[in-house]
Amino acid sequence: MNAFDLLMLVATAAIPMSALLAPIAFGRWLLVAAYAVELGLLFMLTPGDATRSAVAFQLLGNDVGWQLDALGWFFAVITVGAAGFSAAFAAGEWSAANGRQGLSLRWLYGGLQINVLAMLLLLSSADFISLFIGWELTSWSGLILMLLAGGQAIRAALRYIVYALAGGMAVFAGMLVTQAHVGSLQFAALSAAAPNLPNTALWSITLLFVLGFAVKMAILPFHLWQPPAYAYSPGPASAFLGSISARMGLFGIALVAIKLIGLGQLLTLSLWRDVVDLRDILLWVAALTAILPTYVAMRQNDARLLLSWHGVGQGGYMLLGLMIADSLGNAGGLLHVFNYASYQVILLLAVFAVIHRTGTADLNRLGGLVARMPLTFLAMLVGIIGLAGLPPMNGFVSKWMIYRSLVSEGMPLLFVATVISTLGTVLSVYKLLHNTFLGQLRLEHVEVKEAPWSMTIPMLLLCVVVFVTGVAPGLVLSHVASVQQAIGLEPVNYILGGIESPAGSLDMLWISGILFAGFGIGALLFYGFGGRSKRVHQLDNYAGGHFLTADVRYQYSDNFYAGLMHRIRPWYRNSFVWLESSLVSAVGAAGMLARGFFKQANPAQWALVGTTVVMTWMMWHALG
Amino acid sequence: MRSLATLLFLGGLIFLLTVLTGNLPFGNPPMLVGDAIQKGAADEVGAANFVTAVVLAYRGLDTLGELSILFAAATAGGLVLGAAHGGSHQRPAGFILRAGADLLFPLLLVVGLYIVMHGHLTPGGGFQGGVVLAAAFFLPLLARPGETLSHPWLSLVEGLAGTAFIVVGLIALFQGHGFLAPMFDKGTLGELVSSGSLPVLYLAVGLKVGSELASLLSRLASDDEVAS
Amino acid sequence: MTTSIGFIFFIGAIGLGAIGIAGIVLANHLFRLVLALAIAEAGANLLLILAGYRWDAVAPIVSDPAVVQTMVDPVPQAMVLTAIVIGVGVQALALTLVIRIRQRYGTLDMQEARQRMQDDLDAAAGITPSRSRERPAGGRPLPAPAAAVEAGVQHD
Amino acid sequence: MTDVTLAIALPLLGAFLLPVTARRGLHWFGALLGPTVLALSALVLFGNASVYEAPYAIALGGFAPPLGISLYVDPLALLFALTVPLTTLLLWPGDDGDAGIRRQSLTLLLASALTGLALSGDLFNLYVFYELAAVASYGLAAGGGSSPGFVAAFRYLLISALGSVFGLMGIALIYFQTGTLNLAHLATLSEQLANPQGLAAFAMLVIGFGVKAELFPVNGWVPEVYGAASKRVAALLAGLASKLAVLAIVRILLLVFPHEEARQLLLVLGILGVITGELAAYQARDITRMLGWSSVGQLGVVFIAFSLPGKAGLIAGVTVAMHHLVVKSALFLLADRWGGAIARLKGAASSSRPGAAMFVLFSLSLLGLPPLPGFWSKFLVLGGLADAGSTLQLAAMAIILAGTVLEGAYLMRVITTLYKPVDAKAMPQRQHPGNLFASAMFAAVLLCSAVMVNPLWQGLNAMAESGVDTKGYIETVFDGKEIPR
Repeated sequence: MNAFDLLMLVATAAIPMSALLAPIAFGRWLLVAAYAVELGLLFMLTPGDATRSAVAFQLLGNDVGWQLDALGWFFAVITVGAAGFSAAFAAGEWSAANGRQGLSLRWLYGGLQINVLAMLLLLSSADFISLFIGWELTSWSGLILMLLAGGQAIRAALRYIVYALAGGMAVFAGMLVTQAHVGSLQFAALSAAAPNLPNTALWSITLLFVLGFAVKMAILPFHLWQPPAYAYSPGPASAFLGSISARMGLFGIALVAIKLIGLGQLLTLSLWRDVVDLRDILLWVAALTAILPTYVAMRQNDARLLLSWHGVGQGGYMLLGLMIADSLGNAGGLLHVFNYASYQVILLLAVFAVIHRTGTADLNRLGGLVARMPLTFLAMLVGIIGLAGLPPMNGFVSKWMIYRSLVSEGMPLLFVATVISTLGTVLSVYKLLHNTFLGQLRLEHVEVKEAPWSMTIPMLLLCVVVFVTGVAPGLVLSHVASVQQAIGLEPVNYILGGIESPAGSLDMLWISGILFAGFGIGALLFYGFGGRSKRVHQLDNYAGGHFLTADVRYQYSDNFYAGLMHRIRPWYRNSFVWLESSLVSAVGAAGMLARGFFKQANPAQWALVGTTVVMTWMMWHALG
Repeated sequence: MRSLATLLFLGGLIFLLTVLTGNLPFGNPPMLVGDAIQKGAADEVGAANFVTAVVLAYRGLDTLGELSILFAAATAGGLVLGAAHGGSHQRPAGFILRAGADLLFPLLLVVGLYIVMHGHLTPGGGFQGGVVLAAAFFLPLLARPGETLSHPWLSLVEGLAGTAFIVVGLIALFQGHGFLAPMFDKGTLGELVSSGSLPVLYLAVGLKVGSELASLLSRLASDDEVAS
Repeated sequence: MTTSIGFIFFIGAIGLGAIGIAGIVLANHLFRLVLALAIAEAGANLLLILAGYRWDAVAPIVSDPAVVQTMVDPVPQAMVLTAIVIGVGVQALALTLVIRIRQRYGTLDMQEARQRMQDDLDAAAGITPSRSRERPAGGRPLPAPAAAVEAGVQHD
Repeated sequence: MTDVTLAIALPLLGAFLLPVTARRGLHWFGALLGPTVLALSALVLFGNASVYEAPYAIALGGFAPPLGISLYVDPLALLFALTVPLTTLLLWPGDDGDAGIRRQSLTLLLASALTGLALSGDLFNLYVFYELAAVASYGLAAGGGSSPGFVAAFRYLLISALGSVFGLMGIALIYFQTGTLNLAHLATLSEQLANPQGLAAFAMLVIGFGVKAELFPVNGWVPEVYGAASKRVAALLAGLASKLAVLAIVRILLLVFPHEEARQLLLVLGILGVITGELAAYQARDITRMLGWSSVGQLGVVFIAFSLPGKAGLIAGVTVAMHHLVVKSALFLLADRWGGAIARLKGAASSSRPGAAMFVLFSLSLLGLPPLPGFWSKFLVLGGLADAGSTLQLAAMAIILAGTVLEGAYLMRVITTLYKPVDAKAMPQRQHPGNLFASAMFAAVLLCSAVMVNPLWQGLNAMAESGVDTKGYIETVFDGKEIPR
């Protein structure tokens, strides 16, 4: 039994343990420790050489097995880490409080662990059957977490499962078409056969897989399910799902489209006399996914939804990076998976900490909490710096790599698109931070206290991770490089501080150094030249010379960015909602028709018509 | 509109069937099985009426199925209508009908039994005779609407006649000839006591059909008037 | 000559079948439906028995074992015997059902009985009858866009 | 004694005896009779497990094959025949007085007829057993005593009888051209039937037998009957009876009409069935009719699977059919107390946890969540379609996949309703313990087959091997005797 088998065993055993222990506070910490053990086991594995599980079956003549290579390992570490931090966040007071309100902690912790196990199964799949098993289990186990909250979450979850099933069926179809053309369900068989496959077969296999994975990734136009489904899940579940669940789609694309079929093959799939190829299409779809949801996020007034909409946009970034052919770009895309997961967990946990204390995530009803919850503020600050892609946090590194390679690969329009997207990100994350922590404190929140240590410590630990991997991205880039190697790409040339390349290097150690030196100089100047400050009460406010009583609301505490919104409102067309609802209506109408067929006055009539038609057809066949 | 479409498709169906039947070998059928049966039936089964030979011997399972269908229909009828409601409140029929029914009852009984018992020799048999038997019992019901047939008695005959058919088949099976194989001495072709177990089977069929139909008819008759 | 006789028989069989089928499809009166069924079955039975017919042959009954005669095929006759009895059973059952429907719904009209049945089924299931048009479509799994706008949620 | 004839005769005997025993103070005997004969007939069939090595035929009454009726026992027939007494035992109707005895009697008749459908090797005998099954099911459908049940049963009877008329005409057409009814004999003459008359006869037979198999144009009765009948009856009809009717069609297809056109017909009708069934189920507002429509869709998949040529088609078809048998029977059982509008089921899970959990399990298997057996059944069908790869087959594949998504939409709608908080006004009923037990048995079968995929697959392979072996069938039935031509 190797470490990988042990890992799976621990993950499996933790499920019944969760059901048993979750209601007890001490038990919950034990479950968090289980994640730590899983993470430890993961680090015991050498990700370079693929570790194959001793468990293998031969099912219906197909070899089914599991094996963790560098690609799966990279995602697995993020998965277990995200689950561990989320579980730790909830282990203390959060669970006690929510358990009292009727949340099933057994299902929460059990569901989390089931999700982790399902994702590990997916990430370690060694053939298409184990891939599909993992894929479906991941989809369905996500549903457990989404359904827990009840109410509007149920509707979101129903929508999710319809999308997820559709995606799963596309993957299923892709796998079966592969079997039909390749004759085997082993990964190796497809990668061996891919260069010789006829064009139509390659098109259908690639498209089916990519479509299926894109649904999970919430790539446009399959993105509508994701924000509500992730946002309305209970706290730790939301953080876990929001940070890593959708990335399983990216894993799938990296595995099938890049590792097995190969980026080079995608370039041969072209349309309209080679004007566009499949990679171009994917790049542009990814760019649109990076832009549009970000601006939708800007409009959200629920902090959870705002972050979840960002998740959709950031997924676009990752796909964009991955699809750029040079090593810098796809290293950026992969690195972004880790970076995004790290700060998204922080952000969502911070929002849930705020919800825990104030009972709301409505950005129009919060504000000024910075003095009440300073540690949570700090965590969110670090998170939004990461999300906005500013140094010295890790989000900067991955975004820089993507920009850099877009420029060097000669894709100026895509570069512009990413810049537009980043603009939206910066604007909307500022809205999040401002409306939650800055601005006017609301009267009902005067008594609010800092979140308990069980919540702040996981967030702050993650902040350290975000900072350290921002200053020394080489720590993660080493793994990214081995992932690139594993999926057949050229590994990126990394150093501890970042990238070294002739086209332009990045050394975060220097950049951070300069940045902090700048801060230091600024601070010196400020305090050295007699910078004086005076403390006033947070409710002691003036505007236009008038004293403002606490019950008067600032105009910008509600409907933030009113002016900007006024300008860009006509651009929001709700086209995708319209598309989705018209599809639903069309299916509904077809369903009514079908129901009418069964409720008709006279089934015998149809029997007669059917018989006549069928007989005619058969006789026609026999004559022809 | 609906009838127009129906007639259109019906016309199509008629056309297709006409075309089809035009190509069928009417008058000289292939008779792969029929010829063989005609050659062998006299020796193998011993019934002068080859149709009976087919019905009870060659395709005995069909007949068992058919009996079961009748039984199923009667049972289902009973399930639908429930127990008979003890007759209706119609006034009795006139003297002529009553006298005629009384007169016909024994005659019908005899005719029915005759047809049943000669099924292996002449046209007729258990089904036809059974119907006559059922008529014999149904006729008094028409004449005296107040009365009912005794259901327990009927159902006993129903059950036991069917059982007898299967038991005869099973005896053949346990003797090693296969289910429903003809048994006993074949006798001389054309005589009343001939063709082995066939008359026994036909008697069972006759009783079964008679009781089945009688119970169905009496249910229909007795319940008919309760309608609101 | 011989073919035309066959043709007449076939037309008879097909005609009976067609009349019966037309009755089943078009009739609205429950009792007529049962009658139409009987006619259609008669058509099928006639077609079946034609399958065994042979020119210049006698009925398949040996009257004198010494004389060998051409006989018609006994198998279709046996089959038709079976089919007729099956038909009788089915029709008897149909009639019991007609009686019950008449008792329960007081109608012998198929349309009305069907409508009453569907209303009863809906009522038993606890859903508003399908005839009322208050709610245009049954429950949908995906939220309608209007319903999704809650707490400032806007999807694009 | 393991003569398979007993498996047909014993339930019949039981059915005939039941009304007699009930009236003679032998009530205990009557109550035991049905389950006993079913168990015995299952035992008889188990005793025939040796057919896995060598299929055999029985010439009933000892008449040489083309003359009499022959029964044919191969693994395929045995598997389907075995499901009959076992499923019927699980779905055994309650014993409540006079009506209960009649119901039991009809159930036994149905079981016997369905066993006969599985084993019979004679075209007209198939028709007789089919009619017996049909009449018994009319009775069962109307047996609930509710007014809609009578109308539904009458409409079912009409359409089924219309189908029978077509079927009988089809038999007449075949007999006209071949002069024989024995399937093995017909198999030797199948080239003679590759003409308009023959194929039209096939079309008529398909329509005729298709009524019970819920085939596309003749399945208008499905929602009403399942909605009005008791749920055990619905489970019997949707789960069991439909499969045996399919088997009859498949036997005819494999032996007598091995033509491409015939397969194409089943494929197209199957596709239409999937489309209409799944779409209508999506719009259903109560569980029983939803399950009824869903079973129309599933049987469409069964037909599509059987339309695949060769061994692959048989394996796929049998898998889908058996999976649907288990799952749909159990779902109908669970819908017994939870029938009615979906909206009324709020919080039903809290009234019966195991019931709700099983509902979820069966739904997930129906949707094809690996590693439940539903996944493997879909895998085999869709894989076969992808391998065959004609445009129509690829379209069928796409439609089955889309149907699965719709299925997910409506099943999850029910499941989430089950787990919603209870509405204090309308507390959903608890599950009946008997139903729970029966569906637990089905669940056990489902889970066992999930674990034993490989042995089952090998068994299916052997079964399909002998199932598609038309030559073997002919040789076994005729046993070296001369075949009349």
